[in-house]
Amino acid sequence: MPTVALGLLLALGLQAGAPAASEAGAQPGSGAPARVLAWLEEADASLGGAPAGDPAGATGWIDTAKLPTLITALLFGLLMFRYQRRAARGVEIPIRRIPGLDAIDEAIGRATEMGRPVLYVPGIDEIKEIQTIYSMMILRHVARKTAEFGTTLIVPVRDSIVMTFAEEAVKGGCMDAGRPDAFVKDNIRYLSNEQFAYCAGVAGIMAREKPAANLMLGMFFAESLILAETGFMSGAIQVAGTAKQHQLPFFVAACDYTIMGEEYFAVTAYLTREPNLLGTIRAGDVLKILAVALLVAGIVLATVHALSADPAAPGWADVLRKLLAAGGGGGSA
Amino acid sequence: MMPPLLQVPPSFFSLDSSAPPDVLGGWIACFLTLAVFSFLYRDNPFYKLAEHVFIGLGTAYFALQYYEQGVLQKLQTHIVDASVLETVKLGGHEVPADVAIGLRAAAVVLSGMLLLRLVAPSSWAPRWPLAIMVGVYAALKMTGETQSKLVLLVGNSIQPIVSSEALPFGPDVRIEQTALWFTATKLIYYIGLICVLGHFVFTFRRTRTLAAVSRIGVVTLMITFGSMFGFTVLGRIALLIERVAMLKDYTAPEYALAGGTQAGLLATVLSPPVLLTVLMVALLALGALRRRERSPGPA
Amino acid sequence: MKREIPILLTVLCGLAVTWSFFSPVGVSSAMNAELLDWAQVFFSVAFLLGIANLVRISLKQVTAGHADSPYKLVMLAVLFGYLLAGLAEIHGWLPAAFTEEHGNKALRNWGHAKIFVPLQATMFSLLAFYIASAAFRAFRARSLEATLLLTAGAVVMLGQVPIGDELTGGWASRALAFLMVHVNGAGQKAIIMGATLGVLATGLRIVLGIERSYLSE
Amino acid sequence: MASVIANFDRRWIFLAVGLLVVSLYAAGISSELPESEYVRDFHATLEALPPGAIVLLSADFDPASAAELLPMYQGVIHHLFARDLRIVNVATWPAAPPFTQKEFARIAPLYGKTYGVDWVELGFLPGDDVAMGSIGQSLRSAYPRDDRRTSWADLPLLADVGDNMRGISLLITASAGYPGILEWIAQVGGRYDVTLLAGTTAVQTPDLFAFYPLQLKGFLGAATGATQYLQLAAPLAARLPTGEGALDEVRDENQRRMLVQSWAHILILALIVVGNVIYFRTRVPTGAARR
Repeated sequence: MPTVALGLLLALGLQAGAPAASEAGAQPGSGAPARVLAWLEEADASLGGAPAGDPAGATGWIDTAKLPTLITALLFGLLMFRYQRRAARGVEIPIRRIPGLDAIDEAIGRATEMGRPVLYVPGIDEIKEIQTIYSMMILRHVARKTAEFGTTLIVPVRDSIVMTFAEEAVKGGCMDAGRPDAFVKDNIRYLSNEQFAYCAGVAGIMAREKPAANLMLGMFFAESLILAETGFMSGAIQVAGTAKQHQLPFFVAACDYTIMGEEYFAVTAYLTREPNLLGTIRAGDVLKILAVALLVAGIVLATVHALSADPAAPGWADVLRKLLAAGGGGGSA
Repeated sequence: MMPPLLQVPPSFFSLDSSAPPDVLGGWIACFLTLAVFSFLYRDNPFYKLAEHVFIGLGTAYFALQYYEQGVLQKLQTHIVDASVLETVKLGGHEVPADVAIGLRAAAVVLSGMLLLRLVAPSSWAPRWPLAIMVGVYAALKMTGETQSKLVLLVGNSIQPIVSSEALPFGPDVRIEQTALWFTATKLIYYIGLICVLGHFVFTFRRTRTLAAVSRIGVVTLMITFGSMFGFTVLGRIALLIERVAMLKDYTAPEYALAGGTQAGLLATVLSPPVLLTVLMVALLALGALRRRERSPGPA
Repeated sequence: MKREIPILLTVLCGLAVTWSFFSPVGVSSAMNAELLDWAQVFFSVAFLLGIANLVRISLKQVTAGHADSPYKLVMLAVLFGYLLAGLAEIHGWLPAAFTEEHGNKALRNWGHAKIFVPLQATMFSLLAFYIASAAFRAFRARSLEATLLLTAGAVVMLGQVPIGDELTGGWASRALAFLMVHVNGAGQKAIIMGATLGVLATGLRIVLGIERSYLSE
Repeated sequence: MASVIANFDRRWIFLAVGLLVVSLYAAGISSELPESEYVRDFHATLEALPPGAIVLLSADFDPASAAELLPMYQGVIHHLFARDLRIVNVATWPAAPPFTQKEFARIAPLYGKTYGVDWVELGFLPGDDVAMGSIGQSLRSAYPRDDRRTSWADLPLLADVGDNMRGISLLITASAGYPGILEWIAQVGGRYDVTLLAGTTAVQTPDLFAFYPLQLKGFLGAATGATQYLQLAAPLAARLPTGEGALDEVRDENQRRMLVQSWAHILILALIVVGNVIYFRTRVPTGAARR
């Protein structure tokens, strides 16, 4: 965990300007935190940092209020590229198996038992949306499974470019399963470009071909509700997944299993072992733990200080807040 | 929304947006609204017509806005304005006018390269402007969001979990104002925040603590999604109520087929929403009957 | 040549905008303003290209005798009619007396108010019906998670409207206030921080020229 | 699957929702709402501004969200003009300008406000986040001309607006989604010295609690937030020639809708409960039910 210690040191060691010095800490008290705060503010002024209350007033070559953002970006970049290189060299980055993946395999298994098709909806956004690209990777995994079990796989799409990517993914999946003949081109169907007409098309497939498993993975908008409801009514086992939180409530309420938020990226990383993605997720985890460490330290310091004899004087929590360029001291979190 | 008082009777057709909505526009708006609602019964010609008018007009409207404000304003207006000046202030920095014009002329050339995609889809030229756009977007989002939606969020969350202003328990003190409530809710807040962050950690071995953290994180997430679910229901209902309010506005006698100003049953029946609903229901019922004759299965 | 120059352009422009964020003085702010303007122009032109694509597909469908051809013709007629009216207003092809009396936005605003507003507003209001039918047919308290979700949803639905307090003696809105600030607030903050790490990762890979997927369109 | 639910035609539910909304709306009973803390903060922030201060009002919505956001937008214009504040009006959603032009044309004369001095309409700016970054860094380069193609020289109000949001003390956005308040917080909130307020649709309201109150001073959440704010703002609005307050009609209309909102929520809750009761009572008892 040397990187975490390094990160902590970096964030605490380097000084940073603050757009608005916390009112509580303004007057120089006697304690050590007050001296540190005074030294930080004086260093700010010498570097031409933005004076308090005027975030856009920086005159120096670097806007000191933005140093924490620079440190965070550099730290994250270093970690990401380091882990990407290690992953590319084959060093095992342990990524926990998301239960959602088991739900997908279970759904495909049930569909095979009942001899009915699997329906895969890759979201309704274009290919430039990152979730649609990752949905293609998950589709390849699903296509491999359905090819192995000899189950029909239907992929309705809303965008002609996504259709070509979906065909590639399913063809690749069939190849992975060693059954190139399992690929059926007209099971990848372009229904309509209009949101609700697309849902009507998917509902038609559910009614006519009665898929036993509905997999809905990708970027969804207001129509997620209609797809989840129609799928539930057709009696299919449903697994949904999207990174955008606004559609998750409806998927959780109407589907058997939901892959939520960042789990969506973890599922893709688990399936594809793609170094870039593994490196990003690992670096993200480290930064989250660093953020939690900073939070806990700050809260403990702030609480101890608030209970101390002289809560008005600046405490170490105010130093930490200044280092993170946070706003005024008052107000709830 | 109908202006509060219909002092001036609505004219048959008027382009003045501050005048009361015109009669022709009223009939069109009511027909299109009811045509979209007819999709609830089943996909039918009225909905198909409304859908295609929507795609056609919406596409044209957006194209005009992006053309006028994104292309004309940014290229022609900028260059014409700069040509009469000595220096131009670019982002608060004085730049000689001809440099500004030269830079923007480069943007005109790059836009031309982007337009090449229409005639030669696989040519390399459109990639240059797209590459610039992607670079600017990625950098702007990365910097702004890292500061305001990561660093500042952590910084602003560093607060004490005890409050000096909170009141001790008392007869007329609401529970929300007591010190115990302040500390309890802050603990719930920070534990929830840390546990959801912990739930989304994937590359560390799954110890018992991480599993417990994840469990609390999921509970917090479910209540968060529940509140989003409740608010989404609230929002969708509000949209529907506004549509009903709009249709009710057009039941005013001035919009009835027979015109005139005296209210009454005849005026309401001949008003756009009622009359159009009756006509559409009749036509759709006719369609259903004809379908039943052709194929006696369910409608 | 086909790939190296675009990536170089992405890196240069990305670093210029990043540099002006951290050091917003002097020439960096002018460069940033110019690049933001360029991005707005290319964003608009790319949007117009998307529309040309739609028109091409629709024309192909009409000529191929697609089932919905009459509707596609209506769409194209409305599209080109409105486009023509708008261009006439923008470039002043209309008689001076007309523009004098109505200004140069009257035709577009009429189409917006009488056709676009009712269509888009009603299209989205359909969701109120779908939520009601999904509520009855699909929203099941099948697990602890789904039960928690539906309960919190019920608290919000009751707490936001006057009848909630009447039914629960004022507890609904107090429970709502607690849920929104102390549980939802924490959940949203964590979700947003996680999502921002994703934006930072993608941004770094694009600005440092490692991400190539957007070039393969 | 429960046979009761399987062959139950959902169009009966559609009919129930439609009838409930139409009949209750026709009844026209209105109900008052208690003001939430974040609505009072929104109102107080506006009240605290000195007369003559400049407010950047951004319309980031479209017809689909106008039902919730237009009443707020009207209330804010009345409130700003009533307190003699000056407004710079922009939009990052293309479908917003026709709404804003109409509201300003209707409301400004009530307060005797003149275009170019008391308010300026700069219109739609494409580019989503980039548009907001451009407005934040320099309104002058973002908008060479206003929406009526007059140049800056003929707009006295804009003489007091510099770069980096100088001269602008408050930014209010009527935000329907992306781009909206979250992008204003990222592109302007953290970089410049300006207070942020927002009116949002119901779908986006829960997100704001992550930023309230430090990065977002106050907000109006959903149609209910709009109603609460209109209750606070209506008394301040100008009097119409008929003696009635200019905002009273909009406030009464929103209050009339609260009753319909209430009973629609009760209907949906009932549907969830009944649906679950039927589901659990008729589920196949052999434990074959899915997880």
